[in-house]
Amino acid sequence: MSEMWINMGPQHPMTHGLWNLRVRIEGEVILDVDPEMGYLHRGIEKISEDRHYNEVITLMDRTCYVAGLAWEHLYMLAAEEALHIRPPERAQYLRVLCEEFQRIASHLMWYAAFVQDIGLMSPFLYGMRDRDLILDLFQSYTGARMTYEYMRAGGVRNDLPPGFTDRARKVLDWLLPRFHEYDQLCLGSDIFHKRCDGLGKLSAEECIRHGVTGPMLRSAGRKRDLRRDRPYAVYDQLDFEVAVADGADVTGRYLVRMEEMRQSVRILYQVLDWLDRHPGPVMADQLPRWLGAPYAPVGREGYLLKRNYPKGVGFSAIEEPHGEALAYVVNEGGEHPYRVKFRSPVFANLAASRHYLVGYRVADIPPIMGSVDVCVGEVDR
Amino acid sequence: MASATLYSVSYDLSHLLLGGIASVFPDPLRAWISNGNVITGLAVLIFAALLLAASMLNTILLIWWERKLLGRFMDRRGAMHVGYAGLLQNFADGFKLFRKTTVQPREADALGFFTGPTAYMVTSMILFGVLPISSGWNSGALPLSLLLALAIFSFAPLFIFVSAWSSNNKYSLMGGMRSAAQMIAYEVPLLLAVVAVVIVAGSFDLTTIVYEQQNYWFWGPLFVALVVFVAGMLAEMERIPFDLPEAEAELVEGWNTEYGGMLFAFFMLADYLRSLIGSILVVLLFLGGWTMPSWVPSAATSFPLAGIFWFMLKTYLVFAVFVWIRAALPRVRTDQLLRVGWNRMIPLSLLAVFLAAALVTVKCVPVFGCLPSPGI
Amino acid sequence: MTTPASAPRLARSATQPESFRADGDLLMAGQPAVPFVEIEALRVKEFIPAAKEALTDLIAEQGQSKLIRPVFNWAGRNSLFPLHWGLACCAIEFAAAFGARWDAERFGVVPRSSPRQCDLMIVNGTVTWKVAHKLITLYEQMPEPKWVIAMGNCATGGGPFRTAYSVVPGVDKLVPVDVYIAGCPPRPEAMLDGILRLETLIRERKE
Amino acid sequence: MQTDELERTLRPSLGDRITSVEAFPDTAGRVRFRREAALDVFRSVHALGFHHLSTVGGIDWVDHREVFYILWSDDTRQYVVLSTDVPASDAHVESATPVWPSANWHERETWELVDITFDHHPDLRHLLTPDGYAFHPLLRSFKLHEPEELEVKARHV
Repeated sequence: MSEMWINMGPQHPMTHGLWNLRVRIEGEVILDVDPEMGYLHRGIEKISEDRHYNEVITLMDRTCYVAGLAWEHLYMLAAEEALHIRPPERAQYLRVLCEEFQRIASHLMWYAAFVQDIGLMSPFLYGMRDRDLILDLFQSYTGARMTYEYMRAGGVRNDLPPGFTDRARKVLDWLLPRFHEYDQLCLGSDIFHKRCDGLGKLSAEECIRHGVTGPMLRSAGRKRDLRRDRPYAVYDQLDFEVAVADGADVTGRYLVRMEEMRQSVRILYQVLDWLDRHPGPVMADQLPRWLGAPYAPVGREGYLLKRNYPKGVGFSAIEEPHGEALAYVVNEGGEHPYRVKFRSPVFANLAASRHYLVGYRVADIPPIMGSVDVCVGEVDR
Repeated sequence: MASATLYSVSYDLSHLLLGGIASVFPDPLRAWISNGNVITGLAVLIFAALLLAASMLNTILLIWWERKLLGRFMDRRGAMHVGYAGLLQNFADGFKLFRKTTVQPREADALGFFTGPTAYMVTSMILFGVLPISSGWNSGALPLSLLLALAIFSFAPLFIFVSAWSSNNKYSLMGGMRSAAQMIAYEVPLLLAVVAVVIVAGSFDLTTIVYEQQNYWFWGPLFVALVVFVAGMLAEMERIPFDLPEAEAELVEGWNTEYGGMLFAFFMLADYLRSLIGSILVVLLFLGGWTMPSWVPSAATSFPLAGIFWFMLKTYLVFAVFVWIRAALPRVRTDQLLRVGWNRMIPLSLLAVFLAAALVTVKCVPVFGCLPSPGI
Repeated sequence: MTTPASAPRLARSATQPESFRADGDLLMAGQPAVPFVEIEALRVKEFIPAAKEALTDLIAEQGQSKLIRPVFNWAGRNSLFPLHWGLACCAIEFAAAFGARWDAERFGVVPRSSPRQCDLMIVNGTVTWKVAHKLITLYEQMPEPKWVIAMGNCATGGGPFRTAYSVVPGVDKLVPVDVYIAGCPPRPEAMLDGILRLETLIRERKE
Repeated sequence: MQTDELERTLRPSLGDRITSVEAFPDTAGRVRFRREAALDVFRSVHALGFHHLSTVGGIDWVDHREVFYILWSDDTRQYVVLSTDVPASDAHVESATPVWPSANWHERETWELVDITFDHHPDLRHLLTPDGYAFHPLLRSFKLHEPEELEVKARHV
């Protein structure tokens, strides 16, 4: 067979989203790839310039729809810095609770999609089933399954409902043995190793050259985790390990994500204990009134008060489930943020796709791209 | 067999019909109509119609069986809404596909595009003509029925490739090529595994092979052959872990990407027909067909249509194993599949043949007992 | 029914029974030949489209009959295969509806990856102008009869992104929509409800 | 690494090619440089251990535009922000891809959204917007409309 270009996408079962992977192949060997993005470009950065600070949270949930709370956290850290607000400690613990639960949910979603890519059918259902348990927990205190709008400048919207921590512990107790089952289903199978070992190799140096972060970088043995390296919120008070693997391949990424879920469970037990012992406010007191958070409606006079508010720049970086996410918020004293810039980890991971896809076979594309965990919402924004 | 055979039923029916018709005609015509050959001919036709209906019904039931089983493996329920426990779901699917417009892509080759699926379907259906279902319940007691069955079975890659190539789609083409390569690679070990059975049974006739398993079923002494046969069958049926030609993750829907409507229904039906035939062959060759071991109480084997009952039960259980494999295993890659096929399966199947030859030489195995006849 | 120029002889001769003369003098000068003489062997290239068209027409004609039509309607509404694709957030809830808890397969809803095998397009997410023409292509690739469900606020009217420069404010600007599901994103049970409503719609319209 | 330390390290080699090194929250500091010296600055900062380019972005300040680069060092575990101003009439700057290949897509995005051209970029095509899209949405002059407004406008034209 001679060379040809094939389009994998925008409607293709491999993509898990709306993007197009153009592949040049000869026979079944990949010669070149060219991802084509932008099918889900909704202009979130532009709309943010047209919204009040707390209204941007709505967009954050939809930026990465499998890790909405993590993106809320990211934006809130930057916006609070730009607005010179500091949330109370309990709110920070609640945000860590959200982020870690979201990490498990996102990784379970990844697991469900990834195993389907290599043809394993039933674990898709198992992953979705266990993810639903976490979404139930989210629903019990934020009111929604996927788009939460839970965090606010200055804290979080509401405290946990009574009995939440016990329910959460029950879910965590259920989840831990499930991870073992997942491992048995995947790592216990010879075919899984045949499909995944040594695929999609990208060494640590290459990762850094091309801006690849998150589980892909950690699977190459580099221990970079912003929760550990540059602790934000209350991560410096929590005890956990950074999951790493060697091999820099698909199996390595699988191992890293599985280990991360276990570490998240470990973090969550600590956070739940802390939350049980330390009741307190979840919103900062002296909030500027024009923020309208959490309950007061934003009136016309509120914006007048805004005039003399100090300008500022906010910068935050968190370890999102997919990697290093970064927000840059410019507060120029107006009602709306002057400029909001987000850095999506998947954006950079996808940009490097040429370096981990070329030379493999067409049949290897689904496992490799599955191990990248593409979330198009945050790539296109 | 105490009960009536399918032959006698259809023969009686034919006799009745033709006798009724003949009685209104004057003598020379009546004599011609009530001639034995004409009655036999009509009996064969009735028989074929019955067989076709039975095979279609079983295939549709098999799809239901797979959907429900897969659902249970995946912690859900499968089709529930249409009919009792979703029994009518596949009929709904079939009628719907029948009504849908068949879209022929502009650049597609019309001849291949339409004949491919039809021929695939027809060759799969013909197979039912040679497979015995119970004693006396087969259309043709051919002395070489096993060989004929496998020969027809191996037509499929040709038609798949034709339909894939003529639909003028890159994914279809890749799926078709994979399918052809895979089926050819697994044809050889499959046939060698069958050779092992034939050596022990001493016949190519499926009915004889079943009756050779009176003392012990062949799955025990010919376990290696069974493993090779099941693996080869999985590849021939294109089921996980060998479902590369329609690997959903990379090749959209594989070689039937461009097919919709009735032609897609043909593919779907033919796939499951082949699955059914694969399960039936496993039962016939290794699990004693419709016979049961002697320790089974005679009440369980002597009620009317007992042979068919046990036969269908075994077939559906074998298919359940295939579904179980589908629920539990990932898909392999083309080159790995071919490498396993040529490097592992063929030596294994040669070993199976060797073991079979040894079994025939020794004649008696301590655990299993003796062969009923001296073999070849 | 419009017949192509190359293939109509079969059809035309069948509709002209008056040219058939059965009185014995078959081949007299000036007489039209009997119809089966007129039938020439069709080439395969001509035969397949003609046969296909004749069959399709037959099915369509039969589909109008009182006996068959309810059966087709029942089959059509009970086996809706949606297109397997994910646009945005709603795609995750779309996937969750096929998960263990909601199990959309109970209603015979099985996602297919190829648009040729689908009869239902669930637009599960924000439609941008960049993907608009691909969406229309996919819709056109689906064989008739087909339906569209706009799932979620974005597909219904642009949702929170309706002011954005790149977003189509509602997928009904591109393709005809049968059922709208509200929610951002709709819960899986809302999606199942939308599918059941579409079933009701098909039953009432008697398509 | 503190801001003054950063300045002390960079100033001798770069001289007045950097205009200022100022404090920036949660980072080692913000280095403002002249755009003519972009590649020199990139190389010097890269030599300091900032091997990971997180992102490139642009801000439209109406009278001029700002390009910022956010970098991370695994040694000091700190971010640093580089930024340079370009005039709106002549918005271009040297591409960072020779130093950090990961700048590729970020620069494509900045080019199409903020209208800042990157010289010697290997592959400056549209990334998020469709090919041939004539607007630069993240400029302040680009206003968002309610879709109905657009329809009304189209009807009256």
